[in-house]
Amino acid sequence: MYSDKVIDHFTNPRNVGVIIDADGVGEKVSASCGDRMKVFLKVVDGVIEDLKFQTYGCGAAIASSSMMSELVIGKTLDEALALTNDAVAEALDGLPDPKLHCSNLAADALHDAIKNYKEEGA
Amino acid sequence: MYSDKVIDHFTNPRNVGVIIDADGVGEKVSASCGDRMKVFLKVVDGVIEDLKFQTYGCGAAIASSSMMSELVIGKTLDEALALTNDAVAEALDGLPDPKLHCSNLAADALHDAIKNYKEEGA
Amino acid sequence: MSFGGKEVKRIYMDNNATTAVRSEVLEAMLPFYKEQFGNPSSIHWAGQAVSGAVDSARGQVAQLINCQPEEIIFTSCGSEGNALAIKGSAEFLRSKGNHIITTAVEHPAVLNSCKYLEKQGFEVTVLAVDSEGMIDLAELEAAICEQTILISAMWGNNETGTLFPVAEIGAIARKHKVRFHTDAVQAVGRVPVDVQAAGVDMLTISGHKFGAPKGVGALYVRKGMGLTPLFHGGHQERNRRAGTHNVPGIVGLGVACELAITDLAEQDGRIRALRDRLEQGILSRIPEVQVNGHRLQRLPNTLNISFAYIEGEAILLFLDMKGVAASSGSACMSDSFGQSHVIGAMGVDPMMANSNIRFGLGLDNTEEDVDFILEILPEIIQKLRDMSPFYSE
Amino acid sequence: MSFGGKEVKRIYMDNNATTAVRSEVLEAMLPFYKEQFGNPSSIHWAGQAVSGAVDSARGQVAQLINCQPEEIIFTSCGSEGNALAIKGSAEFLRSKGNHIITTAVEHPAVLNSCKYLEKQGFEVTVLAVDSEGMIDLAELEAAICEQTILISAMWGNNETGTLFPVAEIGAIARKHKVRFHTDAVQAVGRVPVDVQAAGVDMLTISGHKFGAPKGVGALYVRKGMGLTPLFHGGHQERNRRAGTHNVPGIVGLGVACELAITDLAEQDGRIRALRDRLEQGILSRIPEVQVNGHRLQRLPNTLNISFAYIEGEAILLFLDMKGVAASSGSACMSDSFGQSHVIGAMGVDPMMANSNIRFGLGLDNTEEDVDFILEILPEIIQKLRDMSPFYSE
Ligand SMILES: Cc1ncc(COP(=O)(O)O)c(C=O)c1O
Ligand SMILES: Cc1ncc(COP(=O)(O)O)c(C=O)c1O
Ligand code: FES
Ligand code: FES
Repeated sequence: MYSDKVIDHFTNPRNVGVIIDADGVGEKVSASCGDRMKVFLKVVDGVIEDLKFQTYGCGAAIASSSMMSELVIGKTLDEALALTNDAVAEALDGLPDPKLHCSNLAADALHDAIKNYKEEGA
Repeated sequence: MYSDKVIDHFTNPRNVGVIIDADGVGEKVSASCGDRMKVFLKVVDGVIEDLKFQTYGCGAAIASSSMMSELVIGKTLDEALALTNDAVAEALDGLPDPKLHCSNLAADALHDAIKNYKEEGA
Repeated sequence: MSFGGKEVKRIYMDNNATTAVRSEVLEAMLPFYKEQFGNPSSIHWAGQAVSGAVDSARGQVAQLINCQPEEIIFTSCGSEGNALAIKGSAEFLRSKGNHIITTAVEHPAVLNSCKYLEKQGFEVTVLAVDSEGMIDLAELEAAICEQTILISAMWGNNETGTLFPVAEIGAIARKHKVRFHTDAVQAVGRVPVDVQAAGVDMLTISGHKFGAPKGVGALYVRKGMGLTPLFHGGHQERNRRAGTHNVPGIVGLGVACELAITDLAEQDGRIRALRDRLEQGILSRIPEVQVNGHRLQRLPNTLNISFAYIEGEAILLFLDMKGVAASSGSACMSDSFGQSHVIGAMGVDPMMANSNIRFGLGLDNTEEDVDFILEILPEIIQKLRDMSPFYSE
Repeated sequence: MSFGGKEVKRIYMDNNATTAVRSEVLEAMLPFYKEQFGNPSSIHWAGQAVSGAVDSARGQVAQLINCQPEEIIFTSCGSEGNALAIKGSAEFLRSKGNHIITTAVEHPAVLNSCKYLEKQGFEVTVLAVDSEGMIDLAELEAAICEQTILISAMWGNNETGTLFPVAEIGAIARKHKVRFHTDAVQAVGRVPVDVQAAGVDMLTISGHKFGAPKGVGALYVRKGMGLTPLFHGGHQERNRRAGTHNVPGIVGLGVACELAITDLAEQDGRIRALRDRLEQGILSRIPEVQVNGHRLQRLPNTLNISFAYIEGEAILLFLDMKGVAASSGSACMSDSFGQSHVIGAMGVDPMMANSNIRFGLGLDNTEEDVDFILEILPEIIQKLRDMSPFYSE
């Protein structure tokens, strides 16, 4: 059902946790399943220097969170804003159809954290 | 499906044929399946001395005809009139439910032949 | 053996009633009973191990009839497929119309589904057939009206083997934008079946008629065609047929479909030749016989033949005693009496109709089988004729 | 194995989803694929050889549930049985009334059949359940009105194992002369089922839940109770279910029913003890867990348990990687999301509801299996909790 990449990221999720003095915090709750993701950002000179997440959700949600974290750490905020749900799913070598919505959690929570960072900073 | 007795009488039917100068001839056509039986009687002193039949019908019909012939040859007309469809079926060790009506052909054709004999004689 | 255990050579010529499961099919099925027994809807190892098998089987069925895998719904038998196609379409399309067209020679699974719908307020036109069991395409087209939502006409007839001109029916259906279902239970595995070429929208398959086990079938439903399900509940088969998948059966059906692709040549060649040898042999050895069905447009394995003056079941019993399994009308009619509705619809003389015997040849039959039947049949027929009040008259 | 082929011990604890076919069952089935392959409706040797086998199987099923053989209709699965019972009764009894009573925790096969009927103009009362998944008998009786034609209430729940008081429901149904159907798909083979003692009029069985193969089931219908069929056509099953008999499947179901009679003691003894060991072990090792379902009135093999702060599928995946097959909600729901309707109806806190895991023990499970799960589960739960935004809060 799941690709090896999904299984890898689900089994050993990267960057799980909390950043106490985060520069931005975002959250997303899935409307379809109630699952939830929280993202904590550390931003230095417009670049995401660190990111941690917490996920309450299915295997696909956890793997998507982990993959998202790998994809954006070290990227600029603009690059991170350009990250789409599809890109996360693709980086995981795809998700089963009924699980595609799970990758939304990751990108949406990230974008929410960036928005929060910009608002805080503004 | 059929008992050994049915198979025996079907395979080697007794008394098949025609009596050219019969004392009574009877016929019965099944309302439910269109099958048909003809009975020829030779009667001496109120006793059925000989009986032959022709049957157009299923295995149960042929076996019932044969069994009926064995049951009544040598019997008086009154005894023959008392022969029921059930008795024929029973003598064959039973018939499958949907084939019970087939035994009717035999007793009915016999009774028709006796009636014909009595009318002719009258 | 029904007759006292006497040892006789057994010749099975009732392949239109059912077939033996083929060795390759059974072999493919066996791992799915005890080792790979999971529920394909489960996400764990036990489920995932078998969901791939169901997918492959779907592909194999789709390839045989030239459709997409998603267009296949697995069912439990041909009767289910026909009921789902006809009742499911009728209910789904009710708002568009209430008229259904079918033919007088359909299998009872189709005719009785239509009768059921009549009681629910649908109108059913039953097309007549000619003496060879063929419908008139002009009559079909003329029967179509504003209210017509479905045509159900079989591919190959189960009693006579008559093949309907499915592609022509498909063209007419398409022209009038009417959904077209065909019961191909007898055709699949015996003649090439291509749902695209034939313009068929729904097509019924039953596994046990061509080497797959009993208890599994399939219904092809063209993409985009809605259907009200018969079984509700789980999400199996894209919500069109709830119920845990019959994994071994489905795997078996897939393999049978794969084998069928290459077997079609044998059906058209060796089996057809055997059938013709049987037919010619009977015609030349026994007087007053009549072949029922279309002379040319006929399943290659089927011979339906009537013997004047005598009755069919008696012939079957004598054949059975000699080890030959054949049938009279369709198997499922064997505990009912009276004349076959198919033979009746063809206007066959009632006495001839009552004595029709169907030989359904299969891959296991040989020339010796045919010759054995040709050897014993004349005697059987004569013995019964000698008993018949009609023959002597 | 879903995870890169690593060799792990496999423990199957999803027997409520499906079971492996038992050796004795498969052995009994095998002769009916290739040697005794006839159609039981055929009158020749090939047919007669198998019609006896179908009869015996009917007797075996009847004996297990204490009914007459003629009261058994063979089907293809539990979903078919439920659809036939509910839709077939509703249509047949429509002139008498249009009201049906069911419960909120039925299998989707029942609930969706009822939903279908609602669209056809029937009224459906869905009885609520309490926090242990139990209905209120007074509420049931109060729901019965003039129009009530059918009560459908399951014997054992497939998600929680909760056992309804079937005999009490039967008594109420009888008192009000309402037909009573019970979905006993999870109960048969696990607890004693006696249709006379329980006053049940119709009862659904699915073979693959207790050692028979997928693709076969049965519906008990009390003598004299009419039913509109789903499949029309042949005269099989006394005109209530057309279609060639799935002979091997039916034979397998018969043997599984025979085995079940003696296995009930093991279910009530060893299996129940293992289940209790698992339950107690989890409760003592992992904080903030909750058992779902009725504490006492419960299938002996079923444990449904929730773990606060985390989500069920993730738990299942980790279990799966360790070779343990369990499930979350019912198998057929696995490609849908959201909360189980059963757990939801019990008013379980949504977060707890999302993490419910069902362990369904079977005859093959051992104490080692249970102990292995008790060893690995705390770590899995902790790992997931450490990831959860709720746990840390
Ligand atoms: C209680 C209950 N009813 C009905 C069903 C449906 O049975 P099947 O999958 O055999 O159609 C199931 C199993 O999924 C069940 O657990
Ligand atoms: C043409 C045709 N349609 C439908 C059926 C019904 O198939 P099944 O017996 O698999 O339900 C049969 C076989 O009996 C058939 O020959
Ligand atoms: S099902 Fe909720 S995130 Fe995957
Ligand atoms: S079926 Fe006609 S007499 Fe038996």
